[in-house]
Parts: sequence; C-alpha cells; structure tokens
Amino acid sequence: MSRALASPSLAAQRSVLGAVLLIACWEGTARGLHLPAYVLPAVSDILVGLWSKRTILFDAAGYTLIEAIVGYGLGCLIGIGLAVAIGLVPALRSAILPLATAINSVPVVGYSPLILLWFGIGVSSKIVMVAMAVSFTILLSMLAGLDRVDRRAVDLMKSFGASRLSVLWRLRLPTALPLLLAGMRVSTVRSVIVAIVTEMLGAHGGLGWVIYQAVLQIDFVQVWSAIFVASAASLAFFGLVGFLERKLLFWT
Amino acid sequence: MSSPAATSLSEAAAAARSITMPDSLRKLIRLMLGLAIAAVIWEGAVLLFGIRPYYLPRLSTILMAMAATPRAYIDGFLRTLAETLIGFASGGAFGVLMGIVFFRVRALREMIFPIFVVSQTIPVIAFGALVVLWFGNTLLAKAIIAFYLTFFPVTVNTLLGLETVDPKQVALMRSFGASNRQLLLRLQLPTALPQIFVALRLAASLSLVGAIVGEWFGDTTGLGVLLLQAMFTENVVAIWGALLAAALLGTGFYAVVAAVERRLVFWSAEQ
Amino acid sequence: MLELRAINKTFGAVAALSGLQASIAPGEFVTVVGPSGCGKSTLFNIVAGLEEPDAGGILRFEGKSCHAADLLGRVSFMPQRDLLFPWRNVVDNAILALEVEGMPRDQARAKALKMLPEFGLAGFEKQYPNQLSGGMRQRVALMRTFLFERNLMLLDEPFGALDALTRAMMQRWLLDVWQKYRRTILFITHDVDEAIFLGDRVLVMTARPGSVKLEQAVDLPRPRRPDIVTSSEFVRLKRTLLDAIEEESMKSFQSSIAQEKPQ
Amino acid sequence: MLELRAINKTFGAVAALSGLQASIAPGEFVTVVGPSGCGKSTLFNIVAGLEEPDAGGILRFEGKSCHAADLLGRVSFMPQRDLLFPWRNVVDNAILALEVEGMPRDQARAKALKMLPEFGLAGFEKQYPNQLSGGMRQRVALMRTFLFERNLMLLDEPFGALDALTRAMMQRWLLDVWQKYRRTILFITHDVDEAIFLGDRVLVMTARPGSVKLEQAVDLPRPRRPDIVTSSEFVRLKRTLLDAIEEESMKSFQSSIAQEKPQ
Amino acid sequence: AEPQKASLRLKWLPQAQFAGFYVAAAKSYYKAEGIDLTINPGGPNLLTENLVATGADTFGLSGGTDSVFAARDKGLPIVCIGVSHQITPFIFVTRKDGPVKTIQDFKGKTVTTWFTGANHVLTGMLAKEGVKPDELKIQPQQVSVTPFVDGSVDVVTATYYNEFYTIQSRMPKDSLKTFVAEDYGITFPRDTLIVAEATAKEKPELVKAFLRASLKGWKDAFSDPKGAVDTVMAAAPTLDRAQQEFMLTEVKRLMTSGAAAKNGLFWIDTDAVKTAHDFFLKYGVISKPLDLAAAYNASFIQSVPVADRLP
Ligand SMILES: Nc1ncnc2c1ncn2[C@@H]1O[C@H](COP(=O)(O)OP(=O)(O)OP(=O)(O)O)[C@@H](O)[C@H]1O
Ligand SMILES: Nc1ncnc2c1ncn2[C@@H]1O[C@H](COP(=O)(O)OP(=O)(O)OP(=O)(O)O)[C@@H](O)[C@H]1O
Ligand SMILES: Cc1ncc(C[n+]2csc(CCO)c2C)c(N)n1
Ligand SMILES: [Mg+2]
Ligand SMILES: [Mg+2]
Repeated sequence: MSRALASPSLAAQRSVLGAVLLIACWEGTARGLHLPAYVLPAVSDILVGLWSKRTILFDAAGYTLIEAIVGYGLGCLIGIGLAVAIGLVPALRSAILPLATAINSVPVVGYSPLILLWFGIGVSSKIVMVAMAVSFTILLSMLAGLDRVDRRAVDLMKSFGASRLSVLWRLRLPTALPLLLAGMRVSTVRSVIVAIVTEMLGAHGGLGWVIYQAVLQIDFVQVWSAIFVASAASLAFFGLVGFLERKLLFWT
Repeated sequence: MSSPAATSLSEAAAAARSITMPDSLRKLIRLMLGLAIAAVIWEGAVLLFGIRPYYLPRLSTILMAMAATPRAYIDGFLRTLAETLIGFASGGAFGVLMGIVFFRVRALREMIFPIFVVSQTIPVIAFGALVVLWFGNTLLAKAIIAFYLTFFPVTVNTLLGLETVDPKQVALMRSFGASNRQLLLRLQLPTALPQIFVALRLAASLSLVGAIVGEWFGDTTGLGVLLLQAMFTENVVAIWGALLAAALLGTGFYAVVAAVERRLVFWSAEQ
Repeated sequence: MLELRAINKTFGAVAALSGLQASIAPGEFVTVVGPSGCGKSTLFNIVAGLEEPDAGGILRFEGKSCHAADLLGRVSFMPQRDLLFPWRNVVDNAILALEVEGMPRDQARAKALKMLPEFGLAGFEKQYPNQLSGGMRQRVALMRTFLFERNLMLLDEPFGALDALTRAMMQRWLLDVWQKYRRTILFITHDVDEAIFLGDRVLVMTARPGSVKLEQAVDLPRPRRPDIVTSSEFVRLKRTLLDAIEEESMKSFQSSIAQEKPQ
Repeated sequence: MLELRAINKTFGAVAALSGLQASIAPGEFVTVVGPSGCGKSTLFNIVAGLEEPDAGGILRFEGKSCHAADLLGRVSFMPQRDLLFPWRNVVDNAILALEVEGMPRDQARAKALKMLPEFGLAGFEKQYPNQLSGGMRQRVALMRTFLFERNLMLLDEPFGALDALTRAMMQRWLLDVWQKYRRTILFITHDVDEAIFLGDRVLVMTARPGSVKLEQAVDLPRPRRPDIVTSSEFVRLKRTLLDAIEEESMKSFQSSIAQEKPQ
Repeated sequence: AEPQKASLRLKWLPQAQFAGFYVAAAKSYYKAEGIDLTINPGGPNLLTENLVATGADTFGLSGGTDSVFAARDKGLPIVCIGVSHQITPFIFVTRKDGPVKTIQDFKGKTVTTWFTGANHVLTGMLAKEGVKPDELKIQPQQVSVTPFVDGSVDVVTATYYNEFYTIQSRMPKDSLKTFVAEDYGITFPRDTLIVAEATAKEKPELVKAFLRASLKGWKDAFSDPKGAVDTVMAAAPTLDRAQQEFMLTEVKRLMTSGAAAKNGLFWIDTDAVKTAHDFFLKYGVISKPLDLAAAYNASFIQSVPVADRLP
C-alpha cells in the first residue's frame, strides 16, 4: 500500500537528495579544512581526475565487472546447487554446512595466496575468489528460505504424492525466493569488492590493480576515482538484481 | 489448579530435554567422527599421492608447527575473537536498528539506503588505510572494519523480514489499538527474527573477515597478522596454521549464533 | 452506537460493498448472515477501522461522524482466520490485546489463566498454536477478543470450527457476557439457527456487491432456552431468513457463472 | 478399503488417539463427528500418510497391511486449514495436485477452469488467495482436492465456512461425484445434520484421547432430498448422535477443567 | 622528564630486516633517550610515507629513495633523515641453464617485477643495455615465487634478503644466475628513514635521540645476530629462524656497503641520491626537479658522532 503511495519519482528524488547532501558534506569538509589529497581529496577533484583518466578507468571497470559477474553467476549456481542438494538429500546438510562454514570463516583473501598459486594471476583466480565469497551467502540465504516453509504445506504436497523435487520446486523454492534474492542482492556488492581486493594482491588489470598502482604512486585522486567507478559499477549491479527481484516477487 | 499444571509442565520440559540430550551428544560424536575422518583423509591423501608440501602440507606438520609456537596462536585467537565480537555486536545492533528505521521512515530509507549500498562498494582495503589514519593500531580500528562489513546484510534482511509481515496480523494489532512501537516489538520484529538471524549468521562470518582484514593494516597480534606474515614469507605450513585457527574461531562463533537462533526462533524450526 | 450510510468498497474491479446502510443501537446483539463472498468480512474490516470505505460513505460511531481509522482500538475484533502468533503460546496469544493496552504481563496472564477452563483450554496454556486443533485455535482467538474489553465487539464466524456442544456452551457464555456487560455485538455466522438464537436482529446481506437485503427483528423472549429452536416462531423466522439467503446465494452463484468477472 | 486397529498417537505428553478401531468399506461415505480437539484431524493425518501412528497399531489399506507413509499420494486429502499458496492464483492453486502428478499445465488449467462455476468461483480464476473471502478460499482448497482423483478422499470440515445454500449445493455436488465415481469418502464435520445427510455411516469419536465411541449406520434411502431432515427417522438418528457427542464434549470440557492435563 | 610518545612505522611486516629497531626497543635504548616508542609494522596496503605525512606515525622506515622522491613530488611533507640500504637490494634472478644469459636475452621473455620501485631498477638496467621495456613481457609479480620455480616465468625479481632465500631453498644449489643493478651502474638506495617536515623543524632533538638509540640497536644487532633474531621472533614467533638469520646477514651487507663503510649506518649518500633523482626525472617518474636539500636532511645523522655510527 505504502509502495503504491510513494511514486518512484519521489523515491528517486530522495535518493538524489541524499547523494547531493553527502557530496556537499564531503566537498565542504575537504575544501573547508583544506585537507590534502592524501587524507581526503575533494569530490570535484576526484570527478575531474575521473574524467581525465576515463578510458583507463572504464577499461579497468569492464575487466573487474566481468570477473565479478562471472564469479557471481558461478557462486549463485554453486550456492543454489548446494542448497537444492541439501533440500533433496537432507543427510548432506551435516556434511556440507559445517564444511562450508569453516571454509567461509576464513576471509576469502586468506585463500588468495593459495588461489593465486593454483589458478594464476589472471582472471580465473578472481572468478574463483568471487564465486567462493558469493556461494556461501547464497547457500545460507537459500537454506534459510527453504527451511521457512509451513510444515503443513509440505504435508499437503506429500499427500499429493509429491516427490522431494516436486515439493522443492513448487513449494520450497517460491517460499525461499525472497530470502534468496536478498542474499543475491547483498552478494552483488561483495562480488565486486572481492574481485577488486584480489586484484590488489596480484593481477594484470582491473580496478583493484589501478588502485594498487595509484596507492604506490601516491596518487590518491586516482585511488578515489577508481573507487567511484567501482561504486557506480556495484550500484548498477545491485540495481539490476533489485529490479529482477521486484519482477519476481509480485505477490508480496 | 494451575500450579500442578505448571510443575508437571516443567517436568515434561525436563523429560523432553533428557530425551534431546543423547541426541546432542550423538551430534557431537558425529562431528568428532567427521573431523577425524577428514583429518585421516587429508593426511592419507598427502602421503598417498605424494602431494608437494608446498601445495598441501600434511595436517600433522601443520599441527606440529602450531604446537611449536602455541602462544602466538592463542594470543592471536583471543585478540581476533575480541575484535570479532565487538564488530559483530555493534554491526548487528546497528544493522537491525537501521533496518527498523528504514522500514519506518520511508523518506530516510530512500535517502540513505543508496548511500549504504555505496558504502559497501568501497573495498575494505582502501577504507582500512583511512581507519588506521584515524584510529591507529587500536582494537577499535579492527572492530570498526568488522562493523562495516557486518551491518549491511543485517539491515537488508531486517528490512526484508519486517516487510513480509502478514498485513492481516498488522490489522489485528491495529484493531487492538497497538501503537507503532507495540506493533514493532510484538509483531514485526518476531516475524522478522528468522530473517534477521540468517543475516546474523552471515555476519558472524563477515565480522571475522573484517577483524582479520583489519589486522592487515600494521597490527602486531591476531590471526590476520599470522596469516599475512605466513602469506608473505611463503610459509605454506603457517598459512594453513592460520587458516585452521581462523576456521576454528569462525565455525565456533557461527555455531554459537546458530544455537542462539535455535533457541529464539523455535517456532520456525523445520527439521 | 454505530451508523453506516451509503458505504461502498471496491477492490480494484471487484465491488465488495455497495450502498450499504445499517445502524446498530447500543447494547444490541446483531447477527449478520449472507452468501459466501458477499462482503461480510469487508464490512467488519471497515467497522474495525482496518479499511477505509470508498469516499462518499458516512460512518458514525457513538453519535460522532468519523473515519474508519478512528475506530482502531475502540472495537474488539475477531478476524475470520485466527491469526495466532506462532511464537506465542496459548496464554500469551490470549493476552496480546491486554499487553497492547499496557497491562503488566503477570496480571494479564493470571486473568487469562482463569478463563482457560471456560474455553475448554485448561492445561493447554503452554502449547504453541501449531500444537492445537482447529477448534482450539479458534477458541484461543476468541479468548483474545474477549479479553480486549470494548463496547463494540465484532465476531467473524467465531464458532465455525466447533462441535455442537462446545458451540452451545460458547453461545451461552457469550450471552452471559453480553447481558452482564451490555456490550454491543456484531456477529457473522453461516448458521441461521445460531443467528436467530443469539440475535436481537438478523441482517441478511445481498450477494456481492453486498448491502443489507433484510433486517429481521427477532422478537423471542430472553433468556432463550436451547429448545426454543423448535418453537413455531423460531421456525417461521428461520424460513424467512433462509429464503432470503438462498435467493441471494443463488444470485451470487449465477452471477459468478454468467457475467460479473472481477476485471 | 481401509482398516485401522489399535491406533495410538501421542504428541509428547498429549495422547491424541488411543486404541482407535475402524474399518471403511470401498465406496462407503463415512462421516466423522466428535468434540473439538478429540483427534479427528490427527486421524486424517495418519490416513493421509502424513504422520505415523505410535508403534503397535495396525493399518491396512486395500487389503494390505502398510505403514502410514505408504499412503502418501494414494489418498486425496483436504486439510482443515486451506493452505493455499500465496504466489499462485485460484486456478494454479487448484491444479497443484495435477501438476505434481505431471499433467501439463495448460491441460490442467483447462480442466480446472471448467469446474470453477460449479464452485461459485467463475471469474475469480486470476485472483490471489489474499483477495478471496474465507468461504472462497475453502472452495478453492476443495477444488484442489477434487482434482486429485483418488479412490479414498479425506475431507476435514470442507464446508465449515460456507453459507447454507452454497453448502447445500456443494453437498449435492459431492454426492454426485461420489455416486458417479464411487469414491470412498471420509468426511469430518461438526454439523450433525450434514453428517447424517451425507453419510452411510457416522463415526462418533470420544473425547481426547480419541477412539470410536459409536458407529451409527444411516439407513436412509438415497438419493436423499433436502427435506429429509424433517423425517422422523432423521430426527431420531440426530438425537442419538447428539446425545453421544454431547456426552463426549462434556467429558472433554470437564477433563480439561479438572484433571487431564496434556501430560 | 616524561618520556615523549612516538611511533615508528616500518615498511613491511616484522622481520630481521628491521632487527636493529626491535633490539633498541627491547633494550630500552629509546626509553633511555626519553622516547616512548611504539613500533608499528607495515604491510601490503599501507604507505609509510602517507602515515608519516599525516602525522599518524612520527617516524617511518619507508620504501626508498624512489618513494621519497615520488612523495615529495606529490606534495607530501616528508623529509628523509637517513638511508638504510646503501646499495640496491633487488636482483633479477634466472636459471643458470635457461635461455637468459644477458640483459639482451630479456627480449621476448616473461619477466615479473614489483611495481613498487623494483620496476624502475629494471627499466634502468634495460635502458643501459639499449633494450626497450616493450620488447619483453613485464608482468606484475605476485606474492609467490612459485611461477618462477615452476618455470612459467623466465626472470623474477628478488630481494637479496628475502625472496632470494626462498628461491634458493626451493631450487637446486648453484642453479641460479643473477643480474645485479650495480653491475650496470645503477644504484637505488632503499629503506629510507623519514619524518614529517614539521617534526624535523619542531623536534630536532627527538629526531636525533631516535637516531642515536636506533644506531645503538643496530650495532648490537650486528654484533649479536642470534640475540637480535630472538628479539625479532619474539614479535613474530611464527617466522622461520634460519631465514631470519640469513636475512640479517644480508641486510648487514646492504647497510654497511658503499659510503656507509666510511660514514657509518644510515648515511645519506648525496651523490647516489642525485643520480637516482636525475634518473627518475628522465623517466618521468617524477614530474619536476626536486629540491634535494629539502628532501634529504643529513644534519640529523651527522649530529651523531661517527664512532657511534660505524658498525
Ligand atoms: N484484499 C482484497 N483484494 C481484492 N478483493 C478482495 C479483497 N478482500 C476481499 N475481496 C473480495 O471482496 C469480496 C467480499 O469478500 P469478504 O471477505 O468480505 O466476503 P465474506 O462475506 O466475508 O465471505 P465469506 O463468508 O466467504 O467469508 C470477495 O469477492 C473478495 O474476493
Ligand atoms: N503437532 C502437535 N503437537 C502437539 N499436540 C498436537 C499436535 N497436533 C495435535 N495435537 C493435539 O492433539 C489433539 C487432537 O488434535 P486434532 O487436531 O486431531 O483435533 P480435532 O479433532 O481435529 O479438533 P478440531 O475439531 O478442533 O479440529 C489436540 O489436543 C491437540 O492439541
Ligand atoms: C602485494 C605485495 N606487495 C609488496 C610486495 C613486496 N615486497 C615485500 S618486501 C619488498 C621489498 C621492499 O624493499 C617488497 C617489494 C609483495 N611481495 N607483495
Ligand atoms: Mg468472511
Ligand atoms: Mg481438526
């Protein structure tokens, strides 16, 4: 009901207002306190820097986004696949879940030396890292969603002679969808970050590589330019998944 | 009349517990067994296939290396644990709070939520250097990074959980003249609780990630420090040592959160 | 007490209520019958303050013209589906409204515990809703409504899932409460016997879009004894009402077969 | 068709069924009545294959001794709560069982669409459950059950939320289906008139822990016309049954007041 | 008087490369000079120059002459008060039996290097031999030297004290060939001690006291390497002792080579600095000529008697 009341244009106006306020604060602080670039550059300087390095930055963003999106897709598949497997064969739960938790308890970057070692310094190591980070979030969200069903509804399906697969497909998946999609939304942002962080540890290109180089060259305007581009890319990714979510969850 | 009912009820509860006790014991035994099997497979695979220690050392080698400098691991474990707990608690609380605020005040949500999203798109590593600049090598600095990683999923799930409340139940509460506060405490939060816990379980892992990554900015103790040192001295045995310690911490903490969840969200437990 | 005039309510393309007119005197016990889907629950939602009728209708409560929302918290309402909270046990579900009113929990629980036997729920205070039978859930919901003491009470098929005797006992109990505290009661049922047995007046609603087709006063003396159902006066009333309802039910069936699509 | 012997079922400390004994012949229409909370739904859950009775009981289906779980998919079951899926509209909820059986959606939908008018739901095929009235939801659930064609059918208070005429029409419809296809039907109701009007036999259950108190054959000729309810034979049967139920209801009320705690 | 609070930010994680500072702290030499010093490790994502410039840390042991130039070029107000490694610590390593025999052979080969300063050494050496950087495949070097050990990389960059040890321990003895910058007339002094300009101006006594104590620590470390490694390993217990002992030996060599042999530890060799400066200017690493006197302030180290500086 409230969703219908607030027109999308108003929502958009408000988010723009929020962004404008934040940028104004930032710009004001940086300029007002005469902060040097190595502490915090002014937004205007960053935007100018961004524009002047636009080709490098956009190429790098494309590179990173490809890693993030492929890794994200892979992670979603793995996460959903594992959750579905557990849904179909409950005995797998006690095997998969502790292992997944243990693996996920270590920051993905902790594996970076091993992953870089095994998959090399190119794109594939980033994809693996992103997939690892994403798949756990998806697994947890999806499992929670699958478990959320009304037991009586499951019983009803069973009384129709529904197989586990049928119960999963017709009942558990629709129930799990909101949580799964929330997990997928949160993961978009993480996938870009993990790609960037891995790039910072060893890469041929991408935003993380640009950031790493810029830090070493003490070019903080470029660091922030790259961060801005990364944010924009993540936001677009986040928005896309959010859009899909609204399309799919029509009944709520 | 009600007191015998109460006592017999509590007896029933006790009886129920004594039934579940061997169950949890069985679980523990199964867990131990699983770990033992995993250890044997690891050790055996390395020996059998002659895997080069550089790729995968023997488990016994790793454990022996850890036992050689136990203090480093114990101190690191405790320090990282403290950072994780602080980050988790503050991130969880803030996340739930912001979820509620965004749920309640649509205008704020539309203004600030996108900024939250943006904040999450900033790589921790870029942000970490700033935290050191502002807060130095303190426990607080790591906790802030853990916090930063934690609060967002909690906010998203809290918001989502609050929005799935059955409008008919809201209507019922309203017909009792419930205030917004009562609506929140008695209906919306309990309904959202299962969802919130999904995020908290995630946050348990993420806060550890935050603590460890936070320690990469010039800290002196912690599992993150051990990991970093091992990484850059290419000491694969030590890398695995730090990974195992972190996995132990993470799994333990996760298990605690999951246990709390089972207690609090008893009504939606399916299995 | 309550006056409704020219009340319309449409959901998208479905007209649920149209030109509904009714007035309820203080202390009156009014029962509502009508074909399934005619808008009875919708009417209750409006009177409970949960839905605003379409613009143009007039709603007066205790003499003052008001919006539906003004009625929130002033009417005790039992919805058609029990809407128990799965994380609260029987007692805690029952005291929900009292808690909302600010009564300390212990006090509220004590009050509820005393009522449990009358609802046939003694010994079940610690059970959770998923451990109850359908009729028990309904009784818990009913208890929750009773504990929320308001002058106007709306009960939407409160005894639908009860066996004959439990239903009779609950009816008697309801009449007791009504007579002792002189609450005003609006009561939806599909059981015409029940409608006549309990009501001062029976409202028969038309097929969707609902309005009041017939207001039938029930001039049977009170207290009414169970065997009153065999009295000729009762049987005559029942015939009148059944005819009216069946005419409407038939319409609603035919219309749903023939033309009126909800788009 | 179905034979139950010495069936017990306890939930933790609550004994729901105890020593229940019954047998249902193929093609029989058996109605079940009993006080609220006596274990009727529990019995149905067992026969539908959803719960195993406690060890020791004997369950025979179509002549073969079996576990409850073996009955899954062989019995069409309508639960007491409608359990419609909120993300499926009326038609898609109705065809759920057909889909599970593997029928192509289009075909299943066509089949369901043809039935909608008989259930008074024509024109509502695209509505979602939260847009339906209580009675309409119940009819969708009923339709879902009918579309799952099995020899044994379990209906748990299927007409509880319907007005008199709709209920009568549904009853007629049910008898038609039953006579045409000779399905075996087990039917829970709280309406004794309905139990007699529909059943070949009425089972009266005792108070919790439930068992069969009385098996009353209904020797009224079929087809039964609506006015049969005034026949002396009908009234006599009704008296017998009501007495039995009331005795049990009273017990269940007293026990819940006095001693029997759910431990 | 109250000891003065100060911190030293290292350029990397605790290891024997910084033994002298740890020894000085452990033996309370800083305390004796009235300084309450905290040693903060560095790491892959920290920039010592930045932390010192912003005042987050008082002293820094930063990347090297190259990074001091770059920092000054970007306007970071830091001053170098001492240089630790008098000669280039980087070498380029290849297989003795491999195809690379001379710098000319780098052409078309895969060479990995750090883009943190070592790349400039490589560029310089290539330039001396007339090889253009785009004639070879230069790739960023990752944490691990395994790609080189496995043979997927032809030439790898190493520090004498760290990666070189790892490579040697994982490959047959005497199977390696190294290219040394000094052989091509290039010297990049590294591991520079820095302070903020404000500290240099306002607290010269603090800076001098810090240098005195640090020098004592380093001299102790060189005279008792085993004890010094013990001290370092107290800070980082999981380190490999043999490697740390090796590191300290190598670091001693780097710190006492060149001008330091005569002028003592942390000597600022202005000629070497000038050469490096001109090199960076030529290759566009810095945008404009820098005021070397302002960037390198030798007065502090010179305030310590030579005898106390000689190892
Ligand atoms: N939220 C809604 N959205 C769309 N249509 C609705 C909504 N609520 C009710 N309706 C429609 O309004 C009509 C009246 O519904 P209502 O629930 O008031 O019926 P009712 O008289 O209570 O029926 P029953 O006796 O079956 O409970 C129905 O046709 C229903 O489909
Ligand atoms: N899952 C459960 N856990 C604990 N107790 C249960 C559970 N299910 C049912 N019971 C108990 O078993 C008894 C019988 O319940 P059941 O639902 O079979 O009654 P019923 O005869 O269908 O009643 P109604 O007519 O009210 O629907 C009740 O006392 C109920 O509290
Ligand atoms: C991500 C990453 N950053 C830096 C180094 C390298 N490092 C360690 S010691 C040293 C030499 C400094 O004198 C250098 C450059 C690395 N290996 N990985
Ligand atoms: Mg209704
Ligand atoms: Mg039941």
